[in-house]
Amino acid sequence: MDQLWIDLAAVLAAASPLVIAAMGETLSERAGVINLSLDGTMLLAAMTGFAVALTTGNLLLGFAAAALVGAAVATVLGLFSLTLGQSQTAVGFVLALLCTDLSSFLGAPFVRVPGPAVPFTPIPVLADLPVLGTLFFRHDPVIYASFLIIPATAYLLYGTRLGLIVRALGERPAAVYARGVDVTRWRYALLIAGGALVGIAGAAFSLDLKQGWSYRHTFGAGWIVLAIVIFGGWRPWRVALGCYLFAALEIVATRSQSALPNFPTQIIQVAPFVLMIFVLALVNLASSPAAMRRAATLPQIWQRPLLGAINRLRATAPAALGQPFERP
Amino acid sequence: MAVTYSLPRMDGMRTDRLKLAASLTRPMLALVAAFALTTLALLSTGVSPLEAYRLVLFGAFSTPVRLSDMIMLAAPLLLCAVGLSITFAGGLYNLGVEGQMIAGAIAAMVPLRLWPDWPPLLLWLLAGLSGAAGGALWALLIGALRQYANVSEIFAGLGMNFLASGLALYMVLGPWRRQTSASLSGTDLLPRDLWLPTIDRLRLAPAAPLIALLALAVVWWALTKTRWGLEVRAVGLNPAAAGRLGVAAARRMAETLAACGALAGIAGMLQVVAVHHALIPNISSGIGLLGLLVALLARADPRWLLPIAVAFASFTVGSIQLPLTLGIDSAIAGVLQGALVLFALVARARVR
Amino acid sequence: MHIAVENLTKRFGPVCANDRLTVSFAAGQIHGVLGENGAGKSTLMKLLSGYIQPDEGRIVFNDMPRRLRGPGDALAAGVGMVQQEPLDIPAFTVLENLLCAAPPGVFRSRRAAQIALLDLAERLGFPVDPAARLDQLTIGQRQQVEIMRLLLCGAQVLILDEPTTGITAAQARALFAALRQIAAEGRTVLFVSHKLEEVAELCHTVTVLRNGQVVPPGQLPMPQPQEYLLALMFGDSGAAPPIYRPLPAIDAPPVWELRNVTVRSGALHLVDLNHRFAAGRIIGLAGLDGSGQQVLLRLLAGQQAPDRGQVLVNGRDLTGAGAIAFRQAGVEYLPADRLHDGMIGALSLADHFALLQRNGLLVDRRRAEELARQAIADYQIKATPVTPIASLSGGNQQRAMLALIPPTARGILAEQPTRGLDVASARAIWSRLQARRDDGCCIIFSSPDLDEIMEYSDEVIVCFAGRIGPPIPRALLSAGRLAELIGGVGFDALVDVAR
Amino acid sequence: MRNRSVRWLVLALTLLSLILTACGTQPAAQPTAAPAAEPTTAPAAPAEEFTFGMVLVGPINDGGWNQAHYEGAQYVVEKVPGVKFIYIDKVNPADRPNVKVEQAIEELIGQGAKLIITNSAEFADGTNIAAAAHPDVFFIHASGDKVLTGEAPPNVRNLMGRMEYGKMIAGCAAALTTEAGKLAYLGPLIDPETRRLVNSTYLGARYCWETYRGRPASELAFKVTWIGFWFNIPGVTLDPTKVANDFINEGYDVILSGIDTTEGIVEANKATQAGKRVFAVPYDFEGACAQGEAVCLGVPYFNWGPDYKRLVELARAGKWEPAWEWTGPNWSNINDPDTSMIGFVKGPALSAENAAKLDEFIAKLADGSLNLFTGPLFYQDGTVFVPEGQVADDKTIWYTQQLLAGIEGQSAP
Repeated sequence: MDQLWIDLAAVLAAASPLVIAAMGETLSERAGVINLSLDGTMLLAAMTGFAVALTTGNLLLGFAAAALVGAAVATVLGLFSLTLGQSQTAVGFVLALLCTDLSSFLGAPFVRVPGPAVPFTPIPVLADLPVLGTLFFRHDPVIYASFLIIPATAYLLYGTRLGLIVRALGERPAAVYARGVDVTRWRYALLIAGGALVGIAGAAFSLDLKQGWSYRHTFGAGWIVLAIVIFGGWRPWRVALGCYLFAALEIVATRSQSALPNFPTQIIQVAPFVLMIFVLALVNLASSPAAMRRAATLPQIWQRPLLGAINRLRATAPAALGQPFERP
Repeated sequence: MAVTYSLPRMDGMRTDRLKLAASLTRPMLALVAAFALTTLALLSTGVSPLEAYRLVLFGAFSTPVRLSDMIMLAAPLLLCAVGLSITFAGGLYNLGVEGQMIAGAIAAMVPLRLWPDWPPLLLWLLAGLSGAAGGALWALLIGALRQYANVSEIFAGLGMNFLASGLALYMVLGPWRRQTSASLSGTDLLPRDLWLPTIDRLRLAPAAPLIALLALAVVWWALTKTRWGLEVRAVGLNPAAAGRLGVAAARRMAETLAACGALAGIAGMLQVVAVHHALIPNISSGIGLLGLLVALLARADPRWLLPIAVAFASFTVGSIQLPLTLGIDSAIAGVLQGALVLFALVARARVR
Repeated sequence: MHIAVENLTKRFGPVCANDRLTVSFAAGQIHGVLGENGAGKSTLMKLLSGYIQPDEGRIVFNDMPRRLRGPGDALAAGVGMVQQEPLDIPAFTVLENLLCAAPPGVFRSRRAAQIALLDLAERLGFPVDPAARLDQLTIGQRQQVEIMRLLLCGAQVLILDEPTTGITAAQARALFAALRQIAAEGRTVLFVSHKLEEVAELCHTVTVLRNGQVVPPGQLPMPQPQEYLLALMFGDSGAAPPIYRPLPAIDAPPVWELRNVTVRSGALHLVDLNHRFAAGRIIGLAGLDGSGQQVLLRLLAGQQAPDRGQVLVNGRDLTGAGAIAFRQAGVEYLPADRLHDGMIGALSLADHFALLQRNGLLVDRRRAEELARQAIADYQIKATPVTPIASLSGGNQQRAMLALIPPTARGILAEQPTRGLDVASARAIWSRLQARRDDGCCIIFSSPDLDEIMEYSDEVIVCFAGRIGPPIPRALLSAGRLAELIGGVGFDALVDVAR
Repeated sequence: MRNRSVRWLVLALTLLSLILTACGTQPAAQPTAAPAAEPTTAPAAPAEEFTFGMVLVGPINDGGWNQAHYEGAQYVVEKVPGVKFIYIDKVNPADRPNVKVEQAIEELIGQGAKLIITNSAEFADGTNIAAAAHPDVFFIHASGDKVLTGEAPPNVRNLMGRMEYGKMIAGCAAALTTEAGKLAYLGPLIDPETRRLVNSTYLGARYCWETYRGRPASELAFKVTWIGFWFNIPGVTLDPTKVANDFINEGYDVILSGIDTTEGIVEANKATQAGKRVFAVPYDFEGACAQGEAVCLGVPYFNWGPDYKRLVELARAGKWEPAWEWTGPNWSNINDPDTSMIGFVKGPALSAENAAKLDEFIAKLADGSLNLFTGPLFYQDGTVFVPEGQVADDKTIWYTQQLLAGIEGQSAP
């Protein structure tokens, strides 16, 4: 049993950068902007955060620099898409590649150099609780932050007036404009805030979970986060759950090697993304009109739970996601 | 993304000098901005940017071998970019091109491993067909996910990329692994006589660039002259309206994906029989993504694919000189390529 | 609040939508603003509520000139506008929608907002559930919510743009009562409409717009003789009496035939439809938004397959064959949103004709350009064969769309065929459609504009809450009766009689 | 109109590159075609500079395999006058996706290299191809065996160190220290070399477990997880950071590294700081303990310098013959930088008591009184590796087919 708690705690820890980045992306997508540059941003921020922390010897400065990089890339994306009206997808994609190469180029001197790391800081008293202590209170500040940011994001989106504006920006910006809100400025603000979180997530890799810097250090994490946000239906708790599932699957990949003597377990790494797309496709298929029509012919006893499950799994994207805002 | 084709002009010559000047200024500004950003990065490493640019921009032309290395990189790059220009015309972001290349490479390996004793010519043909089919199939899966399961082609494509690299890892570590070892470095080399005829001193397989150029010509012709091409463009611009006018929109989209996948698959096949002579996990080597940049910069107009693909391939090959001569990382080529596309996007923006 | 405009001018390209308007609206009254489509009513209201800015002239609230840079400015100054389709957030609940970006200090808490809302709803006679999601409500209910939101956010002037379009008769009555109450409380109501009866019933004053100008200058007190107002609205050219023509008996097989068709679309169930749509008729589909017209059109266009029953086109069973097969059988579908669903903005007319080619590997560009030139001449389209469609005006786009209908078409389905067109363009479009009818086409169109339905239909089909009424010959129908039917009054009886 | 902007862009680019070409074609471009005179005829005058090049699979500062090679080359530059060293590192499909070994070698030869060292088993084919194309250049393929199998051109030599001894010492140190009796081995890819190194580690561990700790072999858990390559390639290999963490979470308290990089010791160090007690034995590079002094039991390392110096001098003198060399430690002082190919530095985490036992173990290996490759030894599937009473010869060890019985992990026979 203890092994289970230890493993779960490891999952919670391993997912922390993903959680932070996914919350950032959730914020900007909720406001209607897709930040497709995530993978590149995270790499560039991870590199910058590590380099700054290494040269200044100050971890906080490292995280600040990473946040700044994330915010800066988001600003560029905003400038090109929100102000200059280019496709968010195209700009985001190009930025993803550009930042990846920029991180490789500028980060060359820091490759595999030992550097500072976020210290382990168990929370006194709480850390000694049975089970709970292991799960939640024997980590470091970055991981605690990843725990806190989930309810914080959920509260922001669903519990505050600010959240109403954020969600409305992604659903119907024209209505927000009619209420006297500067849509573009607000979208910038959320995109940049989300970008800063993505940057911090990058630094969480290089300064904490995967200490140091190497080529494409966090490679693929950004794309996975993008998929998780969709998988999570743009709802913070579900998105977080997606991150934890992903981390759990990764542990399976390393664990299963001895158990499967003739199976190359390396390929299990690709499974989470594929699985996510697969589940997404299944849910979409199940909620298609044709499938709904078929479901309606089922006996009542089956219909209710089935439709309920589909509805719960279904993820509706913010209605104005990725669309440019034109004044009505 | 709006892919716009200029239509043949019937209203005579344009002599509007102001417009000409304006159309010149914007790309020049984009160019300057891209180089400014790259220069900034270069300056941060303390090397002479001019020296670095000299190597990146023409390093690939300095010796015959480098030139042929560039050609061998430009060939699959052009194939991918040509394929992507079809999907762009059809209004799709085929981010799955990397996976299609991998799928093509794996499929191409099948006949080569099954019947290594057959006449090479037949085998190459089979490998090409099977590679194209593999890539097309991989692309059609994206189309199916988009069409029936409402998954955006961007994420379906990314998912299929992951799946393809998983498959490649499996083949390399599993059924096709080297004798008594399990390394991700790749399968055993193909028998020498199955390599595409190669000029050894140059590592140049002339068939590769020829295939790419042929693909370019066919696709250019198909997109601009045929009814199919017009229909594809119409679907890309407005699928609903094209459907109303009697174009089978869903079908055309599937066809563009399949065509792109087939070309990417052939690119993967070339990586196997002409470049690596084995299946390696990273057989696509990021060429597909680079192809997306090429296609974005060419704005899906086939005429500009060749010069841009050659330019980008030569940056990549030329940049290998950087770590050797200046001790800096070669990724600066990617920075330059990305910056060019990024600022070119802006140069096209309508300022509001 | 007293509001006025002085010499207000707004141009869109060459069109002067508002031409030196000077008029003022006193507080505590309901002011009607009348005018036909395109007279400049909407422009004036958008100027007053900050959505657009004037080129010349000024807007004065309580004797203070104001510059409105956006709707937020207008609302802060006390002017709120209810759009035809309320600008709310469908995914939100009523309460969330109320709280979203509310001016600071208006609602101290969620609870306070809910109490204020229920209180106001009680006063105005609007039933409302604060926890209901807006996308589950009818347009009429959403309009009520929007009115209450604006009032709670401090609107002293309420502008309503064609508020009775798309709502039930009962909702309209409730709306009028509420507006009277609002005016009685000292606020100003601007009621924009082109329906004389409504203005006559509700308003204290009326302002008539024609061609962007106020005629005669200034407000008129109500009541006014109806003929006088009509003359002001339409000038001398208008009010040409519609020509009724007897419907010829037709032997040809019907263009469409529906046999026991049942179809589901979202919340709508169209059950057991049996209809024959004869050639040589123009059939108008009337009904509130989302009553079933759209589904019927999609069904007839082959875009939606029925769950049960058969759809026959020209006597051939095409059930479930898909839109392309319907098109090949001679069915043409003209969507309301021309650039969104109808044509490809970046392509030219010649390209569109090329797209219609079905033979050969290559595009026959010469033939396409020839056809385009022909169409330009025939339909008086202001364009060259190679001008991108997007750069054409709305009227020319609609003409181009008509020109693209192949001569072999037997049935034309037109969704709001004159949406957004000026009067002259609309007439031109209708004369083309009538010519098609006379050539033996069956034309089915939907329109939210009852006047248009009354003027151009040979037969009218009323849709109500997902039920499709029997075709009624135009000659047997009056405007008042049609309005009742749309609201469901006497609809059951009509269906029973038909049976 | 949009096309026009592209057109201008391309035109401007072409122009710019033309200008740059015109400005500075001369210096860098050195024809790859073989230089006219020299090679094989030995240039006796040491005044003339001799250039040797190295193609490395990973970065030169990886704290492991590649850094060891790089330091070896630096040793040569220090000790031999008139020698110039050039290199290309990170030659692998992940770091340089479009560069092949042949191409990298080509570039080095273009810069004047007369001797090329390639340092990865993966480079075997590429090295042979390049060697065939440049018969006038000498090649050392480190860790390869193509000379032994007869597939290599005559200008190629193979060189490898007998790390088996280093690994045995490492295993012994681990077995002496472990409290849980659970040793984890962070494996690279599976091939004969890595199998024999894992087996050696296990043999050393088992011997010391039984001999010095007096516990039965059945109580010693020894697990290998292979990441799939010499170092982490994101998305391709398993992530060694995660694998190491997983070992720790499963209760393994010594992580022995077999990969080129240092994730094992870094994670062990992190876990120890987080209150656990985990030790590590890094690999390859003498200075690898620096990544986590507090948990380092010691490091078995390669000292390529002396052999490279010898071979560079040989090449310079033109006295080159194909050879397959497998160099052992200098048993009189395994840490002698000028003579011993294989060494072991004890780490700060090794207790004095255990250090003494380890020295005893090393002494037994040195005087030949202990040969751990003595039968009976069995493979995982029960087949015989070394029959009872026999001692495995070099070829049997070199071509180890499977992991030994008692080891948990994939063998990929």
